[in-house]
Amino acid sequence: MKKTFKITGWVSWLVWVGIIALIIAAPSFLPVFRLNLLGRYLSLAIAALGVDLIWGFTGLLSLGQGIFFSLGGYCIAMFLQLNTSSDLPNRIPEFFSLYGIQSLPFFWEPFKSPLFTIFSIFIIPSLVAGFLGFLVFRNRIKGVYFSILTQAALLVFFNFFNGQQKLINGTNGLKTDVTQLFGQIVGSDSMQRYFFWITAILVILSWLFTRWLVRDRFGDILIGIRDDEARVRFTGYNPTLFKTIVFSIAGGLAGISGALYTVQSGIVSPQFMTVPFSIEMVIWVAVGGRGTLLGAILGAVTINYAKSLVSEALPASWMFIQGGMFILVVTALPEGVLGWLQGSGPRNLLSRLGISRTLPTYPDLEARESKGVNSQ
Amino acid sequence: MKELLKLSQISVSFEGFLALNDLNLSLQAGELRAVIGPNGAGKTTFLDVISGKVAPSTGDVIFKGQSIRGKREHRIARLGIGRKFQSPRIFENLTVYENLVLAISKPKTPWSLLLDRLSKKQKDQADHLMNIISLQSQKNSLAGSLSHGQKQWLEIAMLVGQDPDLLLVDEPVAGLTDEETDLTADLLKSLSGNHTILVIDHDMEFIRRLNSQVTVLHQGHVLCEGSMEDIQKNPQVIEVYLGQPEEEEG
Amino acid sequence: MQLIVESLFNGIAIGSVLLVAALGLAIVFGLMGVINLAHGELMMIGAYSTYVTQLIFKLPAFQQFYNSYIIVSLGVAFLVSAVVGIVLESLIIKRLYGNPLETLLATWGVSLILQQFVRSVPLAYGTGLIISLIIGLGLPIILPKNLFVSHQSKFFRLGIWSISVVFGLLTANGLSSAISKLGRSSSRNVDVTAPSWMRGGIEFWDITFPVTRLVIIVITIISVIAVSWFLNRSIWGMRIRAVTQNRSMSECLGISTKKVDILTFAIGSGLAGVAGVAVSLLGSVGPNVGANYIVGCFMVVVLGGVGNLLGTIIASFGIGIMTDLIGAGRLLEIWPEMPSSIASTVNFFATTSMARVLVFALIVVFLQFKPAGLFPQKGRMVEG
Amino acid sequence: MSITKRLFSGLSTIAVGAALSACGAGSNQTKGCIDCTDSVTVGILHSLSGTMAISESTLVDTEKMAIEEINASGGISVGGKQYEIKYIVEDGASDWPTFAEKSKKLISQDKVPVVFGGWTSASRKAMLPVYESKDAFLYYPIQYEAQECSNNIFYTGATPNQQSEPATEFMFKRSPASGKPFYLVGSDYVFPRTSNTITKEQLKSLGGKLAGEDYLPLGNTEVAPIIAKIKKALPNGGVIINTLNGDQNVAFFKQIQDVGITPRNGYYVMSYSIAEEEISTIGAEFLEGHYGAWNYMMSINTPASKKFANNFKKRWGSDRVVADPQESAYNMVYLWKAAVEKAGTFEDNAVRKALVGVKFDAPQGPVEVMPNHHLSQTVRIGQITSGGQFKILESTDGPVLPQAWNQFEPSSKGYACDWTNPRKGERFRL
Amino acid sequence: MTLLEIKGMNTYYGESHIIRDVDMSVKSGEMVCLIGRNGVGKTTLLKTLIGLLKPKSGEILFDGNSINRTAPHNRAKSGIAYVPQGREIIPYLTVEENLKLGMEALQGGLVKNKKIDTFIYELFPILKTFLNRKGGDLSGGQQQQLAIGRALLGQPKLLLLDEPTEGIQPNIVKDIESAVRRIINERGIGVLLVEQHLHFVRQADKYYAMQRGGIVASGPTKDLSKSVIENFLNV
Repeated sequence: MKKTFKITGWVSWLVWVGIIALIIAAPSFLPVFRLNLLGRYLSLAIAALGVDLIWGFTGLLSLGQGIFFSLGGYCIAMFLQLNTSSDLPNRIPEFFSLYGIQSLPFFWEPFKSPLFTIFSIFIIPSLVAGFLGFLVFRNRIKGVYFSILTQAALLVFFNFFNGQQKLINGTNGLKTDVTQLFGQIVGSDSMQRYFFWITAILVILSWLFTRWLVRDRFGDILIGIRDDEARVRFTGYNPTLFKTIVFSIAGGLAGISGALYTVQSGIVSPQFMTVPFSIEMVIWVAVGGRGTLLGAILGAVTINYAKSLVSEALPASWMFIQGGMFILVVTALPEGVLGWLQGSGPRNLLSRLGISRTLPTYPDLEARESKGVNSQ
Repeated sequence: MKELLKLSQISVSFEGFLALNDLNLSLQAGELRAVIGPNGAGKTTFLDVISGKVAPSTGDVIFKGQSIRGKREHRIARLGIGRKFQSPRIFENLTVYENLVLAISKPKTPWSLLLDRLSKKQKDQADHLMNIISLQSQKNSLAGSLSHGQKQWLEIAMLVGQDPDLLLVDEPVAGLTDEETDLTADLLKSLSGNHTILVIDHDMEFIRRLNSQVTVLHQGHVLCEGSMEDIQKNPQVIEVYLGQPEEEEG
Repeated sequence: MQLIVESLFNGIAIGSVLLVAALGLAIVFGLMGVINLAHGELMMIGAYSTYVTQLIFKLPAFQQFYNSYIIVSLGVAFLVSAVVGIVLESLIIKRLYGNPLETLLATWGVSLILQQFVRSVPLAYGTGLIISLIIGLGLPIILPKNLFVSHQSKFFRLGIWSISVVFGLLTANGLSSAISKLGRSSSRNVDVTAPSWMRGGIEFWDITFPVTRLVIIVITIISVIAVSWFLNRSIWGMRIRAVTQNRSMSECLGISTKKVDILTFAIGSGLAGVAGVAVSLLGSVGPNVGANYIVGCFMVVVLGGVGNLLGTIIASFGIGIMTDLIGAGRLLEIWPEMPSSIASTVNFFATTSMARVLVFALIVVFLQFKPAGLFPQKGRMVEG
Repeated sequence: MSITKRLFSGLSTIAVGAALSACGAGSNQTKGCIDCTDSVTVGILHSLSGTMAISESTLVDTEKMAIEEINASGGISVGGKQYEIKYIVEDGASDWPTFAEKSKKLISQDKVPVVFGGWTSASRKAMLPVYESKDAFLYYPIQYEAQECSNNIFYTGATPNQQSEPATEFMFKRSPASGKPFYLVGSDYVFPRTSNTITKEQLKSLGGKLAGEDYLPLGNTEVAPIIAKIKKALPNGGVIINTLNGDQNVAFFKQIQDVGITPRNGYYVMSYSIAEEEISTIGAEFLEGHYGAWNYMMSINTPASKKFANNFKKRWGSDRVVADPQESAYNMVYLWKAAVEKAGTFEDNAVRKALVGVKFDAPQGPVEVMPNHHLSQTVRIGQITSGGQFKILESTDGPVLPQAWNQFEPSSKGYACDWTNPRKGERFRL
Repeated sequence: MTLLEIKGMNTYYGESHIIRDVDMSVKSGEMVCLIGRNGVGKTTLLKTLIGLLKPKSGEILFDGNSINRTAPHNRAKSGIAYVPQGREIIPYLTVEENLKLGMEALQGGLVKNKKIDTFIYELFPILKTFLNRKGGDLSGGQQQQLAIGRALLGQPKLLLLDEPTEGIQPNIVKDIESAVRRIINERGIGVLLVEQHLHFVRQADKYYAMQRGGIVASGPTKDLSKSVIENFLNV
């Protein structure tokens, strides 16, 4: 868990060159289906960046990112539904007629505007996240309590969206595949290709943005809050403010991610607000390497790709593999794959194999207890 | 000299246990003050009260003429009270330079951290502080890889970087070598004058070297104040430290 | 009056399920600081144990005792879940003490594996595995200690484990041939049927009290009493309390903190098993049965204040009564002349779905005012 | 603890997991088609993991059995060639977006001519846009709420007028609780909600009284508040229309019996999702005397029905049962075969055209594909016996025509669907 | 007979080197006192002996066996009792329960030993009157008596006492002093005492003086001159 991109930057640069090359080349050799999958997983990487920001850097384990992810998805889906329903009776989306609704619920109205929608995709989730975060952080609720509360919040949202058929179509969710944008069907191959490019660009932009956030003093403070919040406070910073801001940024990123994911998967539903999905986001980051932004992206893409490949071959085994991965990463590779590669991992491995010598380090007896315990 | 800090009739109780009991103390601007006392005398709680970690049950803390009782830690820190903890608490996953810069940065708002660039003056100050604590060569090493003594100094340097009016220093020489102890004492002495410093420690050698006014705490209360010589002769102090008046020794 | 009694009973009935489910979690969380997301799956294991016990009691040899199988299964479920808990503790959780977030993630992984395990592995083989674990872990405790200090201890251990494997395999094969349902893996839910004396209800005051619910309330009461007796009166309870309050001093006094950890976790897990029995009486038994309860359990623990038995009790009954008041629309009955503006809001939430939303939201709001729950832990230790 | 040790312990967890699942997945052997010279691969898409795996895995079993039967009897003959049917099974994982993803995979990657799949309405709703945007074809086997008519889906389950409408009428007019008020209970998702909307309209036109309705969130099995409400709403007995999902049924039936909501006390539950499979899971003792409405019931005493049940037992185990969803799944494989042979090609659009009008002697009796891509089916009302079977009380004289757009629900009243006529299509006014 | 022997021990706390090359020994029936100012590492030394801290190098021999790798609870069972600075009474357990915990170190632990040896009440009569009080509710002096009583109930061969008179009224200090003396005389156990209270220090047979983590002087207590005391103990 070290901020290591400054130390072995070449690893990340190498990977980045590879990634960009891959993204540029992907449409030419991947079939549309696989390209679409890749696009979706790339969009998940944006949410993963948010998780990394709050967990990897700031130490806040949110198990409720699905809320913000879905909110983003709902925003774009509402817009697309409205955009397509101008020739329908009452000019409201089709599903309303199933429940005998004649007029559009008030909160749908603003989503007729494309401009509002584009902003809402990240502003609504980040406002919600900021509000929830402020309430929690203000009371200095942290650690597992924070995690449990985010999970409870997730359930509240899930039950609400799931139960409100007349407002947002309940369990069914909103579909986008057969809606229209610029006169084209969203689910068509050509549109999906565009979405792939948009996603790829947004992933890179999000990465640049998060990197800009963490590369300097702001990021240092986040790490400070993670490692020793009291010290940050005594240095004159207000951790509540920083945490709220970061949580809200992560919420916004999740929203963007959810919107991109929705248009590429064709549907947004309360299913995105189930507990497992939000915890999965954490595992992407954990496997990739928390505290390494690149790790979050790689983790999200590779794990999801692996998931689809494995579940095609051995449907029942994915749960075992996923469960095993959680345990493995937590107990054996707490720094994640990239963190391990960038940190002391390879050197330790080499030295274990007798190829390289370990460097002497300072004795670290009971290091965990050395803080806060009175030393005589 | 002007009065910088005044604690009047401070009491703190934890579940009926009086950690501080009617404590009064005042510090002049630019003063270097040592606080000693047997274990459990309430020294750390005393710092907790000044820095806002613990709210006193009764009494008031006046800093630069205004009451800071009940203010939150970061507010107090911004008012100009810096604190160094018992065991060094620095940000181990940041480099030496980053640690210092975080302390020096001002204002301490998120926007400023993100949008403002570090001024030349602030950079110079960071370099200057690194020079003082001789860590210039380890500017970009992770603070976690420093030795114990270096960590202690880094924390003191961070404290200075905050440019506080009052420095609260808790056991700065615990676990240091003799040489490091002496250097620390000299460092603190050189800082006094420009800053008001309050040092807590056990190490009498070190306190003596500070050559300052000494306050003795006992059972949450100020037992006496005075120069080192006065303190050493004070029968009450001898009693709390040695448990028994000398004469019984016969 | 009748309305209040009925409402109270319903609230207590809902609350007692929550309580019995949260009890083990409260112990593990409160005493060890471990967040066990696999708690629900330990409940599931308890529920499956009940199912297997029931099928065994349907065999001709045990048929005559069929009516009492539920009592036996309480013990079985406790034991089985406790053994799984012990394995969990010594393989994974032990390494993560003091890192609650890491524990949370690792136990989530465990819960995924356990869920898929009951889907993919025939119950007979699962039972065999448990039996061999019980023998393998249990024999060293029963046998004289000095067998295990000699230099031949390795052989003894090897012997015990081979015996246990043989027994496990025998059980598995025996079960799968005797009860064909257990011989195949199945992702389908199974059903525990309460013995006939537990069906139906008791009429009293024009209110029907379902026997199953009463039994669950009794199970809950017994569990709570047993837990508080164990913690407050027994030797091991004293050790556990000592370790919780001052770990290093307890170790210096000669208490093996390792053993205390394992035992505490085993008790917590065993209680999850007991909760599994209770839950199996109400609904079907399937891989997801525990997952349905876990978030509710955490709410109880957080609301009650970590490490406080009384808080846990009040919190679960509080949530139970709230759920019933809101979800069953009783507020309107109790206060019929409610202004229509409030009434429409009350009605909006008077469905089971929205009641859940409201109860959770209220808990989150409540924690704004008391962040550490109803009964916060006191003292300086919490600080920092 | 050293990193290698930790790595090892972690890796072994995974290895055990993989080994276990490998055993679990190793049982699908296909009896080949001896005379076949070529093969065609179809897609099967149901949940094999997650909550819905419980129900949906039986459909996979049935579809495999149908395919094996067809292969054993010489495969599909197209253009003079015999084709063996092969299949790719994909896991929808009880997650609706996953259904959409896997559909895309089957269509674009595996290029299957047809996909058999889905169970929940939500999963169908998630898949529908995929098939429409790719102009591919999905066969969907579950009775559902209708109010949908896609050119890209073929529905072999019942529409409300083939299940819930006759059932409501029966309960109101001819059941022991006739004339008594109704209470509607369902899981909180689309099928119960829509189905109940229709039932409410029908009840209104019948002149019946609605005592209340409530929905249980998916995944929640605490039914106590709902039961309290029912007791309050129906103090003197009545009809309960039950559209709860899967395991929630178990909790519901177990607990209503305890508080005296039983046929003996004048409470009759009509369930739309309880078939023989569910009866065996819940336990017949809890269900005895309650009602169900289906197109197929295992107790139908015809040779076709018995053969279907026996074949299934022979293939998957003697304690297995067959039920309506399985029969629908079975039918749709055979109907696809018939349509392909009629069209003389596997090509999508040709098969779709050929499909309308295809008849099949199903286990429930004759069925025929109608222009609205639904099946005409016989409707049966049954009472659950202590043996876990339905005692068939009523059955329609012949197959009932399906209505994709419900005629009780005001918003769809007067509409119909006809894909054989390009001017009518998905939704037209009669 | 040498009960405890320490050879070349070094202990770190976190990254700070606290105990430096300490050699020391305690015999049965002997009371050894460790003196030195606050913060020189006395408590760390005792913590290392009971096993709460691991020495980086060196060896600890107890009863002739190396106990470097023995866990604290097994050290307690082999006969080392520890009365820490600050008493460390289990706060929410009653006095009786706290005392019983002391018997955990006996052969068979609490399961086989249920009765509290009454000689404890002879030593500290106050404990008997407060049996049902919570340990945390006692005053400092009473807690100290409880802590020593608790340690003695394990019938140790070696008693580690860390500042038993710190912050305690003089009359109780006397009780504690005489109790410790009596135990040594009656049971012949060894005592390693960390103390600043001169009167108590004087009662020891042998002293070690510590400075900056190392032993800088040692010898029989009777040789403990005023200058030595001023050097190592005084303010």
